[in-house]
Amino acid sequence: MTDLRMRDAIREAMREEMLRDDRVFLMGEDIGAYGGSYACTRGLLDEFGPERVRDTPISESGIVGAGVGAALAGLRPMIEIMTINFSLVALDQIVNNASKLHYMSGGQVHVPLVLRMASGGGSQLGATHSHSLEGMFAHFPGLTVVCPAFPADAKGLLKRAFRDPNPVVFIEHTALYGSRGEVPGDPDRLIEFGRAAVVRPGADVTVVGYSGSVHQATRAARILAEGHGLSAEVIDLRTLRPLDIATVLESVRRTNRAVVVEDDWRFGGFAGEVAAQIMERAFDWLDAPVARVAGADVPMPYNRNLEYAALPSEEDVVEAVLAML
Amino acid sequence: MTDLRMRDAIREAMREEMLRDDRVFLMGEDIGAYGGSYACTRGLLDEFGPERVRDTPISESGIVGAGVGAALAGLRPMIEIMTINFSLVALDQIVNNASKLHYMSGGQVHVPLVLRMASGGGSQLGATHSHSLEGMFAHFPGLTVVCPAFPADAKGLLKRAFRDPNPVVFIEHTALYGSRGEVPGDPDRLIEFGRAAVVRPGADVTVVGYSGSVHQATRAARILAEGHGLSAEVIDLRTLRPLDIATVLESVRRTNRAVVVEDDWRFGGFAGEVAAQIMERAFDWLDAPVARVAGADVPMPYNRNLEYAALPSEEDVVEAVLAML
Amino acid sequence: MSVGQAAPVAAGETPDGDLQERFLYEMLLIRRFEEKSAEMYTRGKIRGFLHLYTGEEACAVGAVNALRASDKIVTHYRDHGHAIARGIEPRRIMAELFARVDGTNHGRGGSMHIFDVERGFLGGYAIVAGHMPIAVGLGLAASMRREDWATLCIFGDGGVGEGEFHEALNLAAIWKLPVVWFCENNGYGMGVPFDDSLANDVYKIAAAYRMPSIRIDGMDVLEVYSATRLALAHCREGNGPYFIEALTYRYRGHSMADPELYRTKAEVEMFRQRDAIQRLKRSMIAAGFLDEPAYEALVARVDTEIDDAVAFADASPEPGLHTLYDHITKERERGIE
Amino acid sequence: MSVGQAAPVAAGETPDGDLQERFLYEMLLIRRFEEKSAEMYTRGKIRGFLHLYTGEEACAVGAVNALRASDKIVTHYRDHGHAIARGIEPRRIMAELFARVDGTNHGRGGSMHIFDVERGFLGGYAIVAGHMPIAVGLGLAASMRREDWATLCIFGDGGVGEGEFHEALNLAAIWKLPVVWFCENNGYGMGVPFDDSLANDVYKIAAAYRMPSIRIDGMDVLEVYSATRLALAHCREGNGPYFIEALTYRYRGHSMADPELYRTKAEVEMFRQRDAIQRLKRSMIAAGFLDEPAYEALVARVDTEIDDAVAFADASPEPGLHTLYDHITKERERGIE
Ligand SMILES: Cc1ncc(C[n+]2csc(CCOP(=O)(O)OP(=O)(O)O)c2C)c(N)n1
Ligand SMILES: Cc1ncc(C[n+]2csc(CCOP(=O)(O)OP(=O)(O)O)c2C)c(N)n1
Ligand SMILES: [Mg+2]
Ligand SMILES: [Mg+2]
Repeated sequence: MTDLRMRDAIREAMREEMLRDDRVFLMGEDIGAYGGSYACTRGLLDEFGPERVRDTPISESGIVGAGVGAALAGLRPMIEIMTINFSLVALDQIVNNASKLHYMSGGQVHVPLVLRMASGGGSQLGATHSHSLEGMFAHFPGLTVVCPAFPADAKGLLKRAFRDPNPVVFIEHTALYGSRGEVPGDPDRLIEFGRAAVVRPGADVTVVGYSGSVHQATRAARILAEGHGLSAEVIDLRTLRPLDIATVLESVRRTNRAVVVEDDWRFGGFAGEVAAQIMERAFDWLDAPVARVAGADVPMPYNRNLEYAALPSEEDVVEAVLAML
Repeated sequence: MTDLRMRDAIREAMREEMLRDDRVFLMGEDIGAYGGSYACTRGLLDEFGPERVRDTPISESGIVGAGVGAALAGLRPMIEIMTINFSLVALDQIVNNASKLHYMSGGQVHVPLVLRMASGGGSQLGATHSHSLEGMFAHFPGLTVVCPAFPADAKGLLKRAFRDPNPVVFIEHTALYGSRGEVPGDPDRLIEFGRAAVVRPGADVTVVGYSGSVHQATRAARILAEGHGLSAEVIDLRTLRPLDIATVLESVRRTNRAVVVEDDWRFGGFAGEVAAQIMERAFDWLDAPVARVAGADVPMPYNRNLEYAALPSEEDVVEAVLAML
Repeated sequence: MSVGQAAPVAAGETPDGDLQERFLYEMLLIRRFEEKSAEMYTRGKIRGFLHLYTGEEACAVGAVNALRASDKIVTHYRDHGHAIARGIEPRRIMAELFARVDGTNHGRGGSMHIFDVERGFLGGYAIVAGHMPIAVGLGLAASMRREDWATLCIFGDGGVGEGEFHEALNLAAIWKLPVVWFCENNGYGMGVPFDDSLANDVYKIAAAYRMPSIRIDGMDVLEVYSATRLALAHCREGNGPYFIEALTYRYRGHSMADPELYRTKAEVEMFRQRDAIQRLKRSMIAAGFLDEPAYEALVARVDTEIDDAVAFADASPEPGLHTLYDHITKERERGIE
Repeated sequence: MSVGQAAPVAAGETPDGDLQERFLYEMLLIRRFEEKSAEMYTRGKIRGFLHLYTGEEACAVGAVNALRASDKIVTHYRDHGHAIARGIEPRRIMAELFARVDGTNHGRGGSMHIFDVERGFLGGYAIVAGHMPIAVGLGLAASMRREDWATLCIFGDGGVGEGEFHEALNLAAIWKLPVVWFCENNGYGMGVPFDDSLANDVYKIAAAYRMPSIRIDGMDVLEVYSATRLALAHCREGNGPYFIEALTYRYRGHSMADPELYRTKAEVEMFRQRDAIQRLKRSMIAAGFLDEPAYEALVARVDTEIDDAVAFADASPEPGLHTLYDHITKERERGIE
């Protein structure tokens, strides 16, 4: 166990997988000399050289498609899309090529491709640079969508992604890159996809989150415990697709109440899917409708106060919980 | 009132708006000499000439962005994206430019842009050409998303779209282009956005659909009436954003049961949003969880039987209704 | 569109009689396959989109025959000709068009997406230009592994309008990747004449990325063959990508749905006069490589093979409904290494 | 990267002393604005991404001053310089950086998205090359309405890697639209040297679309001005688009977050020696248009204007929370005509 920042846990996962498997290589904008716009690849160029840590032109569609091609030829590419906002210019490659070729070809080919991207708002980057599109990716069959909340999970899940024969979209919240946590050293510790984690046990209400929202949920749970004598169980989904609804249902059947928290826009967001599944499969256990605490349905404003108001906060979670009692 | 095919009602709307407002022009791939890949623009090149009915190269991102620019300069462009499958290469223009500029600029500019696209499966076009991405578009603030099910609605809503100062994504189901219906002649009859329609009144269950799924819902309602003595109320959302949830809630509070039907993949689809809102706002009226009847979570297979199995059918709707009684 | 000047290729070794006969046989086979497919489409045996290659046979046969077994191919949705030229049995392609289990993709892909990984045929793609970046990745894999196989990326003139054309050519050029870009310029992107779509000739735009770029007569199979061989040699020597624009023409509509409002019968007739098959037949007879009886024998062989393909396809079962969820993701257990 | 050969522009009328003084003033104003912005950023008054224009002033001042009031501008996120050169009051830009109601976008946009519709300044855009198709649409509007205004589209060398560069240039060329493409080639896309990103020189790639395309010294404001005037005249005469690659250099990091691991201090120093402001100052003194006291007076005026901008911004209130949902869509009532 070592205490690492999220960005360092991510780098360690990539480094270990590159040492383990010489088919693994990294490609992206400014991942080399610049060290990665969020410093996740810093130092890897010096260690592995410019062929395995490849700086690319600003051509997201081109490099994601190139990743698909390299994967078809048996390599294990990791493409860093600097931020999820730029994945929109590459979406056709992700959806119409990466996610479908295994099925379309009748199982003849598969696409072991890891797509890392930084996501989330809160840094006053404005409307085009503050997206949380995890739910959009989770909608496409053939994709695996990973959204870690802690450094240890980030490392175990990213290493797992490198060993998967299918395309994995690995989404990192920019607000968490500096967050610290204990990370196991064992280079073969993988975390399986589709296994949610109960990060805080509780009895009165189930609060479901992923990535950044797990932390809002946990802070809210503390407030509820200290200020209101309520015990909230916090569940971290860790992967949106496959979704571990079983763990969520088991909890809700005990607590009889659920709140789903996410940064993304509420309307048509992933929280709606989770809420719908809870209702469909735990209807008779619910004492109140499943609540959603999510982003305001507005393009992200630059102004700090407006942005804060547009994003979900622990206070919003606390309110939602108190409202359902 | 004249009896028109969907494609002809759509053409009539474009033609009338071009005659009414000389700022309106059409741009797209093969909308001119070819007449449109679904024949919606046939004849318009001869009537309005190559400047107002402009054939373009295969550059979706370029022409959608050009539409945004022309709209900023005061024109009223309609861009036909041949099918919704190709909107993925233009998504950045739709999301980061069209949907956000009014907000980002502090209200200084606005983008009166109509984006028409053909959607849906069922024609054995395979995995990359059978998408139903209406829900994906509905997720973005700033966009209006229209999904007509009948020729009269298509005409009234498309004319309304041409008179809106904001970007409108107008989605046409390929399976409906040949469907007929009575269409009012009045060139100023507009249908307001955000007004769902009760296309068949009923008392026992509410079945919600849009575009193609309205017809599955209606056929299912007939089977339920004739075969099971059940009266199903069928609601056509008509626009996904803005969403007229009030009409849906009013119905569900009477029927106490709801089924939401759509072609798109179930996981993370728009039906989940509708189901979640019904639960949130009519929880105490529900006798059973809101059911979703949607597409199977697979890339669309080419084989006819497999494709049929992957898409929702009236039988599926009937089953879902019977299961909740 | 006028079929352009001959390519600056060292004439060099023209293929011997046997190879020319093989070219002739394959071109006849493709044409017959397409005619039969059209018939099967009207009879409802084939559905969805069907884009026929009739008229363009010389491109597939000339280019694909220049490849080695280790080379890879990615192409667009108008892919039957390339698949047949690569040696994929017409019966398995026809079975795919019929959506049956014995089809190349077991009935999941259809006409636009023929795959045969055994033959390095890495697919037909239906998002225009969407496969061009994939060719970059294949080239990258070959170059990173220091292997000497090359990738042939076939696409249409319409694909040149897409941004991915630019991104892919630029990446291949700056990384000096072994990719032969092969543009089948048949004069139209659906109904839009090529000349209205691009600001310059395709091969001149490609030349701006500082790779050798030539325009050839895509209706002369011998020229296509020698030009592609030259291009492949260039790639294998580590000189980076090579661009070929082959001028050709499709005799039929864009797809079975095309009303063909955008061109005249006379134009089609003009190109039929330049038919690549008849042209090769004439020159082979002149060179003494062929005579009428031998030609008739070839045609007869082709007919039998295509009739067999249809019979095979028709006899093959449809995939069972229980397979709907197969192959969404490769099983993870087997996946973990 | 070497600052390239002079452009083939008819030297013609060099700007008179007053105009040159205006250029000098505006370049000084931009530089001071950027220095102050950096200071305000470190003091936490400005947040988010801040991309400074220091070193590139000659591009904005030369190009934007060549425009008429009726012309339109779209640019990238490094947009303060262009906004100031267009005559937008520094105080309103500073207020936007401070996220206040008196900012150009009332605090909603920020540094990367300055808009001023009154001045035809149709925005700074932060998706690389994402605004290039918008310039096509503006050109299309001018040409369909037979109006004689042109559009100046400013972007960086990194944008040339994107597919939209290709789509936009091609569309503007085939439709002969009045758009001046102005590439600020400062040698880097973030930390990636331009030479590693593109297979050929930018202006040579652009020339492949058959539009006039030149490379100029972007650190010589007079050259930028005359080249842009020439380009605009070409557009207004209905000859279609014109491409300018201006070689320049940014003295500071890509953004305030840039550790600058990818270049040496010596390289930066080398370019500072060619500083556009000092260069114009020297030539104006030589030509008798300026002397030291006059220069000092200009600097003093600049300092006052920027101090005023900061005071104004700081005094301006933040937008109220009740405005969060304003301007998502333009009200439909007013919308319907
Ligand atoms: C991104 C995208 N846009 C549009 C289409 C619709 N479409 C299919 S084929 C085609 C024309 C392509 O022409 P070309 O590349 O010249 O190939 P050809 O059909 O002539 O062989 C179009 C527009 C598509 N499949 N993908
Ligand atoms: C589509 C997209 N990809 C990546 C980025 C991240 N990014 C912002 S600026 C930049 C470099 C752009 O360089 P250049 O165009 O030369 O402009 P400069 O910053 O040098 O003025 C990158 C990669 C982005 N904003 N948009
Ligand atoms: Mg073509
Ligand atoms: Mg640059």
